[in-house]
Amino acid sequence: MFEHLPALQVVLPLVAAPLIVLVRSRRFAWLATTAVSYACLVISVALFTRIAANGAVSYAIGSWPPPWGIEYRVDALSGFVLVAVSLTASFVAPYAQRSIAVEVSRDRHYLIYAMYCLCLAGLLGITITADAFNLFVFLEIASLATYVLVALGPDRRALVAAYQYMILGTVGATFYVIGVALLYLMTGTLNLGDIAARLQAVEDVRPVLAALAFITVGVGLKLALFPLHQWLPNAYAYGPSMATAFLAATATKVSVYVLMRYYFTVFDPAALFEHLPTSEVLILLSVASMVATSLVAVFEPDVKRLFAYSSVAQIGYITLGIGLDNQASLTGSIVHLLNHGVTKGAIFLLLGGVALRCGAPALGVSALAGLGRRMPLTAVGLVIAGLSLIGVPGTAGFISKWYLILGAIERGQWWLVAVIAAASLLAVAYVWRVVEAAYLRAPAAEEAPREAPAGMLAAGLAMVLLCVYFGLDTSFSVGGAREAAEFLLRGLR
Amino acid sequence: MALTVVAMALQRNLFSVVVLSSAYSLLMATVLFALDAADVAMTEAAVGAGVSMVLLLGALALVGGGEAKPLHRPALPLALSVAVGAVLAYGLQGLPAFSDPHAPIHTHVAPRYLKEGPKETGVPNVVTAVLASYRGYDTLGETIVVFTAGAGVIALLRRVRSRRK
Amino acid sequence: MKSDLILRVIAKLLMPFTLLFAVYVQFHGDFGPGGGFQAGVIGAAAVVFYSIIFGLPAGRRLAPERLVEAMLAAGVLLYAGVGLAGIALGGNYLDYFVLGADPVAGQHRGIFWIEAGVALTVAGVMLKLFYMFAGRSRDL
Amino acid sequence: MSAIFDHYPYWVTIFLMIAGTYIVIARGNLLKKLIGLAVLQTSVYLLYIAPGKIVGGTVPIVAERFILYSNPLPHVLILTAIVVGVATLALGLAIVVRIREAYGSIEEDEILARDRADGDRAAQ
Repeated sequence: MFEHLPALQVVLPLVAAPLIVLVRSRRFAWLATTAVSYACLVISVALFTRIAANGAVSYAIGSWPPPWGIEYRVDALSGFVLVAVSLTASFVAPYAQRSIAVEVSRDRHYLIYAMYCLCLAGLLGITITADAFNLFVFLEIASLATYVLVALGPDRRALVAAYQYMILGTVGATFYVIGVALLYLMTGTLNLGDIAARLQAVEDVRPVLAALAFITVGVGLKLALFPLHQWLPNAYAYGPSMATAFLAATATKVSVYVLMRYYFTVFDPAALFEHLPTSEVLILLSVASMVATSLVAVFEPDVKRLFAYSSVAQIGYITLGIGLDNQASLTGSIVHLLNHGVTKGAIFLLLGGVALRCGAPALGVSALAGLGRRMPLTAVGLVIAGLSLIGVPGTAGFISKWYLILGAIERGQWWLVAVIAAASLLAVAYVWRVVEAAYLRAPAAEEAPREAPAGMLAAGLAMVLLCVYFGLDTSFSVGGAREAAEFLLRGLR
Repeated sequence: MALTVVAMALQRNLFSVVVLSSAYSLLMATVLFALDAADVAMTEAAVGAGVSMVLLLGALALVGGGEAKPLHRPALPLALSVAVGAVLAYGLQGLPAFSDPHAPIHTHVAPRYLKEGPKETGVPNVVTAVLASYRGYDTLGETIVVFTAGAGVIALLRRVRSRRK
Repeated sequence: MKSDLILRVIAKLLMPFTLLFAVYVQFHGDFGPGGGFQAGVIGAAAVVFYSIIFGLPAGRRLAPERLVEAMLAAGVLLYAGVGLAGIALGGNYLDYFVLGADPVAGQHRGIFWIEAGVALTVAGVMLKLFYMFAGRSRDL
Repeated sequence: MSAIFDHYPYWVTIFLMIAGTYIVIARGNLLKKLIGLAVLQTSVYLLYIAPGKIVGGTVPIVAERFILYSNPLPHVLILTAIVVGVATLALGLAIVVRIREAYGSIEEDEILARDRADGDRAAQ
């Protein structure tokens, strides 16, 4: 059974979705979703420990040897991302039950669970596959499911948000396919490892450069790389809470993973970073994103949009680490995939509870007034997650920023240290607005304290605890990320 | 085919655009068949001219096939799309020439499908053999995509009873 | 269009042939162009054609919504199930070699069933899409 | 000169891609944007299929009479791409229909104006 884990990792949620549609029962749908999410977590942890001991695992689907068949491959990096994705899923699934009950009409419940399973399967499939075209297919599964999830949000603006997301997402996916076409025409293969090996023999680099451009822009659209982030704030702000939390914690992160995978294991990283201005472009875009979108967040009236803009800024940190291209910075990037996912997941899970109690789909900062008294536990959770967002020592956010700063110093880029500090100050500014509203402003109407429903609150607070845990015990997070960074840098050099 | 697309871009009556897009699909199918892609041509004809057309007309009936508004500033989008095209043109310059039998795609991976495919799978239509067996997992993904779209449309368009009350 | 006698007769006559053509495309996929996807589209087209001529309620009686929804899930399950059968019989996921007495027979069996799954899902989705878009216009 | 003729199918691809991207970006009508998206997706078909053709080759259905076949792999990939394209179109149309019901319009600028009006009302 053990050798089939890579296939089961993706197939389990994939099979759960049609089962849910077949049975059509809300209760079954929730049970199946939760069971599958936990099973995925167990499988990913099992795979992770196995590759830590024995090295990368390869799985030939249909028993056709790659490159003729499709290969699944779990290595230090994809194993780490698998754990990060299924970890979030295992918190969101139990949370979903109450959250969906309020936000979505009853006869659509089973469908939203099916979409969630498909989205999870798609993201895991993107991560684990070693085939360029298979990656596109799973990208589309995840994306289509995401569009539906966002469109089912409680506000009518969710529809427009989903539409815009869909247009840009499909353009991104099409660009990705064009990039893959160019690579395929030059190498004759679709297996990522095989492409990498055969690219070295390619003489005419023009198609490869164009492929690089198309894949970067295509994946950049998906991961909301500044300035391609316009779809993100609305999609996050108007989708259902559980969808927002799940997407914020996983979807963009998986796209960043795809970018890393192409940069370091498919294209020749030596040429990429030494002969091309990749580093400079990535660093400039990241800095622009960190400063500009943080500034927008400081003045944004809607809380969910505020944190959505902050997500774009945080993605800037991750791409900055890729641009710096050294051991410390990549460790920071990869660990930030996990840490920021946990932090943002916690924030959006808690905000879902607040939105539920406030009864309004759009959540202005003023709606948080007196939250410290009305929902004391939620407010404390938000503050701790906020501290992690800023990067205060003792929280997960600090760890990733620490490694990024080390990476910047190693490259001798002192000005980047200043930029990271400045962006963190901006984070202080926007998190402070939430804190100020929650503790220093009186609530609009005096009412008895009333927390979010137990299931939602517990999931949110558990994720907050995880933020603190990853800030204190870094053996898994930094340990895994360091392995992954070493793997990337070893790549082709 | 190019003319049809230009007409589609310029035409503002939505109904004409839908009909033009269907004609475009049929032309595309013809070109694909000329390029030996029989399966693809058949699918493109069925999907592009058939399914898409029905879907578009159905949606058009629901949203009203009025005139689309004229453009305000066509210069910037045009520049952007031409820039994208230029990148592609740059990349395509380095590709092997049309119908070059020594191009990598003809010498790597594919020969095994053509040589061994019928023996290994017992299916003489190599496209089917690759689709269903060698890359069967892609086809599973494709089926799931169709399923996702179907379930998604149900979720979006199902009439909500509670809302009416 | 419900009242047009010629249309009604032709529609009734064409139905079995369209469905037969769908079956032909399904099983001839091994030798000529075609396969599960195309067969599913053609099969669905037959029912769509029928509903256009005889009205949506008649079409819904022919292929009830519940059945159609079950079809789209069942097809995917069939496909994924073939894959799991591969694991159960000692191969990898989607391994057809282990499905039959000798590898080629196994391949045949595997391809047959997954094509059936594809056709089922595609026909289900296409019909469902038609019902959804056509059914909605009535109450607007 | 030969550079142009050797790559003739590619020029068609480039033209279709420019046209598709242009329709998507420039047109404000939601339905028309979707059609533009479809054109953009079809432009990819030629990019894959055309290089797979070998002059003198035939449809990749193996029979005794033929020895030269066109490459089957791109055909398989594009079959998948076509299906993905129509799935996206169906979903997009469903969203457009819902938008039309919620806003009474499918012009991008009108919808955004209505949202802005809502926001102003909420702020007051």
